[in-house]
Amino acid sequence: MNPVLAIVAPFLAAFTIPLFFVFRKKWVGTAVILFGVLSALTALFVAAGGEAVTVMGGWQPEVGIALVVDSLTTAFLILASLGFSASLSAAAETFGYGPWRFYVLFFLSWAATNGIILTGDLFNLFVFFEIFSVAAYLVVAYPPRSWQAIEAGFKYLIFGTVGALFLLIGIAYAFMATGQLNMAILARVLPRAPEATLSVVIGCLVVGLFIKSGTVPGHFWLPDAHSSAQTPVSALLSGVFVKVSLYALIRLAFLLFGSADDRVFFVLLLFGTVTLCLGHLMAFQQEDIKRLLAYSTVAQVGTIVIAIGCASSGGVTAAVYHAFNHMAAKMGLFLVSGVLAEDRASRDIAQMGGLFRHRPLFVLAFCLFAASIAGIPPLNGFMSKWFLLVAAAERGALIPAAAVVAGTVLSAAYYLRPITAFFGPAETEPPHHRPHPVTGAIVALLALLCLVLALAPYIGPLKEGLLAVGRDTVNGARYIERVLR
Amino acid sequence: MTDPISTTLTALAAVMTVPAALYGWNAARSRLYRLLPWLFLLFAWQAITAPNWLVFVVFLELSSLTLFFFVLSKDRETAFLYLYSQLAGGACLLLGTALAARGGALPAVGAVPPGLFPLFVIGLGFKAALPGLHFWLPPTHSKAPAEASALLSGYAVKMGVFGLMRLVEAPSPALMAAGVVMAALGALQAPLQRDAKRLLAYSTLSQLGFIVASVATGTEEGRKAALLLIVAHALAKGLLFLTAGSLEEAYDTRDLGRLGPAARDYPLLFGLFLVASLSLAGLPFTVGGLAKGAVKAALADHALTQAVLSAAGMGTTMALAKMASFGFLSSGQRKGTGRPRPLPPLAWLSMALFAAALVMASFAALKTAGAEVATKNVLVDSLLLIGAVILFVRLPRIFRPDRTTPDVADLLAPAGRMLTIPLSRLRRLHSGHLTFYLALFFGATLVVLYLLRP
Amino acid sequence: MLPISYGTAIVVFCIGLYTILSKRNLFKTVIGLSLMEGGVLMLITSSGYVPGGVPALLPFAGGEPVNPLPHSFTLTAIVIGAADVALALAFIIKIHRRYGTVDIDKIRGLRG
Amino acid sequence: MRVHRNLQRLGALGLSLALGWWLWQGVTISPFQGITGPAARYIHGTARDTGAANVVAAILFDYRGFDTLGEASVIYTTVCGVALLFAKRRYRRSSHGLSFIVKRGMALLVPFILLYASSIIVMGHLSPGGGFQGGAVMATVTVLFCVIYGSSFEAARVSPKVKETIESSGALLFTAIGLIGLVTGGAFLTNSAAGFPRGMMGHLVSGGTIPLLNIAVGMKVGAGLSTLFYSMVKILEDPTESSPPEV
Repeated sequence: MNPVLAIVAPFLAAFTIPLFFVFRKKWVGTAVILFGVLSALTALFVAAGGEAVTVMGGWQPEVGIALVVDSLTTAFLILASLGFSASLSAAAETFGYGPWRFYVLFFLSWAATNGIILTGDLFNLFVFFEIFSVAAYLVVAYPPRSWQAIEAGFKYLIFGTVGALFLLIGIAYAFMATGQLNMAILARVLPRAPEATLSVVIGCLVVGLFIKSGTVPGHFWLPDAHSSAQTPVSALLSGVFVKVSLYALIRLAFLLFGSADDRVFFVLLLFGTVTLCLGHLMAFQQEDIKRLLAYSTVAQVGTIVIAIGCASSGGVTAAVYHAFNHMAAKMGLFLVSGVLAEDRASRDIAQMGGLFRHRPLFVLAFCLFAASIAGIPPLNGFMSKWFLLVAAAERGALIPAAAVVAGTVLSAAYYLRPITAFFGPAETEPPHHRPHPVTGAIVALLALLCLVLALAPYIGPLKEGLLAVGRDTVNGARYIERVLR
Repeated sequence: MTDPISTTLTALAAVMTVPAALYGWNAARSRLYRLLPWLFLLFAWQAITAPNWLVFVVFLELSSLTLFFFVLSKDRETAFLYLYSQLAGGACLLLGTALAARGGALPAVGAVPPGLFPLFVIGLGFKAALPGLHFWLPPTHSKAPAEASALLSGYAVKMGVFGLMRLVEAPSPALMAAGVVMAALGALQAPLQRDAKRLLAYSTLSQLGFIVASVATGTEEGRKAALLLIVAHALAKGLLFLTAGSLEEAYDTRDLGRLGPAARDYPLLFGLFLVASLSLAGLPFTVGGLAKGAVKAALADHALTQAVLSAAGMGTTMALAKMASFGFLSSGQRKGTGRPRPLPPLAWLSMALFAAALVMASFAALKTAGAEVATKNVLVDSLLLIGAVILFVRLPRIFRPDRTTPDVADLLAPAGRMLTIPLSRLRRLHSGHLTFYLALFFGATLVVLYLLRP
Repeated sequence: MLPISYGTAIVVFCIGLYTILSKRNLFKTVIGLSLMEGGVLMLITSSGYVPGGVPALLPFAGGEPVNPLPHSFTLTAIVIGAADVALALAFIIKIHRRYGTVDIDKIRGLRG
Repeated sequence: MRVHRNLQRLGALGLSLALGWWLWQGVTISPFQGITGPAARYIHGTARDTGAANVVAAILFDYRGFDTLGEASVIYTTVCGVALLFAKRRYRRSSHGLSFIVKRGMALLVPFILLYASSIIVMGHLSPGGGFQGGAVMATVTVLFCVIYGSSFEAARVSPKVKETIESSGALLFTAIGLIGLVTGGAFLTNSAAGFPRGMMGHLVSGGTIPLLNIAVGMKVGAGLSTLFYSMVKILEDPTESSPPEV
């Protein structure tokens, strides 16, 4: 299947839903579901199709825009389609189909996500990042009635625009130095650029991606946005959006920056460690459960950045594996805490006493996800952290490794606070008991996914796939050769 | 791995868990709590028989987690203190394991590269309450439910010692010094406590000192002696904690200043207490006495250590004498006049099980040791025992249970405050001020550019 | 010639940056962002300069054309920047409705 | 307080100068010798590959047409988002516009503005201009209507749904052309290789898909910007907004 279809399918959805609204209002819901299924299936088929390179307009890769599918792309396409499908189902249950514009934005961000993952062209990456970010600011600000949402959306907008500017500067300097934009060609010619230019290119791209992914100096938008957005959106932000930026970081780090010796990876290790510590320490102090989860996401981003900074195939494997684990667990956590917060009409942890008797299954799922994120063995979070520790030890990065381990302790501690509250005595019984069949089903599926991921190192094909991602990604020459064949 | 150490400890786990589970059966708040001891048993078995350090750490942490929930059912803050300290230890161990696994294969439970030895000792030190890392032990033991204290003191800390036993294959002076300090510290603190369970907790610390010092010799003999003392201490301390728990159950207090003459109300309880404390104090021909003799024999080359340990043994005796005197014998200043609550049959059953195990262990130990070893130091040991009791009787002012002593727990609150200052600084950094955020970001950009400079 | 062009671009960028960092009015923040973007776009466009070049419209009358690729980027980036600015202004309108002010020091509902 | 502000300014100045210095360091002063790489291909191959006279338009809509789809989608996203932000509010008629003379003058002008916009759009492959520029010019008509006839004039005549339809159709048209290229030419947005007529260079019908894509983008941008403007006008006139919260 042609990779471009994975981008076009959600685009078609976004362009068609307004027409349905204008002409056949009743069909909007059906259309949203059908397009969701279509988009997910297309992406999965593209992922299943194996390695492929296609150039828009039938030109050579140098002239046109290339789309590249390799094992890293495959992994993230699967991650994105799982995350988007889960979020779409939850959103359909939470919002209904009335706010059709929300779904337009949703599909646009989906298309842009697939575009970022697939593209092999630096400027095209920037364009897709912009669609993705603009849609993200807006879904964060939905519904526009709440002031938190507006403020969070605005802060995200300013930060995201600054990040996009830095990406643009990096791309501009790369272009000024070489006249090329295709990433495979750039990987060949960029090392010949003057050292000073190279440092600006790398610095600006790294910093831009720091903002987009929520690594420390650019993380300020993240807790605001994650905690103020609606539940399905928070789940999406944490599960997919952050990961996409990390995908770009992995791709660029090994393709373009790998040539600039170890300084880049040192920067990644440094900022990853700072991010990790800050995220855990801030999460430790939160009273608002969604803010706690948001800061925990910051910390997990730091973990993944450290994994990338290990600059080895083991590190990339750990990063991708951890991205999957975090997606499954954090989406689940956000969905469950959304349901529980709605029952108490408050996101304050202190208010959440005794919810175990009220919603036992959701609370148990919360415990599973929290244990997974915190890295309680033998769950999936522990497995990926172990991979990471081994990779870090191989690189000799002792301080980051120690930070990861210390972070595990802290996260176990702060996740136990809501859990003990849930199992504690209730002050009042919740007033209503709205059933959440769809959310419940998604949470169950995510829990199942967590368990399957925990077994991934023991399942032959999955393990092979994960290791192959690391091997192929680190080997930049292979990518270049495949694109320019 | 199967060798005498793991076989013995596997059996000991079962012997400890069954009475503890029976004791807590009625007190359990929900059915889930009844499961906890069995979960603990399962995890402990896995940890003891673990093939490599990773599996060991994993199951060690899981067993700590079950005990955390136990403690949580009674005291929230103590539970979290326990959890943090145990997780910190587990983190050190995990890090050490990851570093040792650099070659690829997981490191087997045993000696580790010399560079990583301190990391492992610190990690296991949190579990085994090495001095400085023992801050969690007195509060946790005193505030946990009795059956959890029994498991904690009887078995959980021993798992850390088990790790040390595997780790130490050569004499380690530092570890021996740590053991001596522990023994002395515990023996000094225990007789001065007024909380019955806290007293027992410090006595545990002192006994752990004996064990650690013995392990630190790095010889086979030392390990065997340590193993014997582990068994002796586990059974005796398990029974002691259950009796202390029964006292609390009956009189609603653990304060030795307020406990009455329980021997009048519960003569049987006093009998059980005597069985356990005599063994713990090292009465000749009991398993405790034999174990202490073995430890001293293992430490034959270290005269100073031996001397300190003998003195520490007297401290243990004095502490137990204090508990007997103020908890069971003296009329005390007890205020309440109501009849003490009757104890449930399951509690009696569980204590009887412990006592039976203790007696059987004594017979078994006597048989294996032989009459010659058993009678070797009878005179000296008895003299020490009696001397300690006489000292206790002659110096009533020191041991009066109406005062508190400086304690490691006093440091916890200021330490907590110290820790929260940087945390709140960090929180103030997230002031919601967009310009400030952006300035920080641009500053960081400059740092990145500087780090990437040609 | 070219260094002056690059220099101007960077100066514009710095002015934008200074505006963002020193002004408290949200509108000025957005203006600063636009300035920064303008600086970057000037930089890109300058890089396509060829001495004596003509516009890239066929047929090229009177010489070598300039590099058309930066022009097309600039067009794309301008549109994207305009979209960002429009969105930012919409947000500011909303924020002004909610907070009654556009002072960045006062819009601090989310913190900690 | 004043010292604080001045310090802040000083810090801001220092930061921006430092960053500017780094950027200046990175500038590679010498432009690359001659034009190489893809740019050379664009300059020398446009006539042969696409048949368009405007090389920039050929890059935008053919060689790198996928970027343009993305770029148009950014506008689409913004429009949709601003409409979402200001959703579900009827806007009220606030003014009756300017005087009769201005209204008549405007009425005479509108056809010419539209004509000018259309010419920019359809001649995009021949001369500077194109869908974005033409669309923007077209959207100025909305602004003029609002200023001169009062804010409710246009909404009363051109339903928002019509604009919505035009916008979406433009986007769909773009995608459909791309998909035709995929089916007949083997790759998304294939131009002449997919059978679109290349035509005579310099004629109106030339450049294969480029004018078609220009029209699609023109529809998308024109209708989109118009919606954007009206969404913002709505909020300015809405008195029902709640008071600021206590923060």
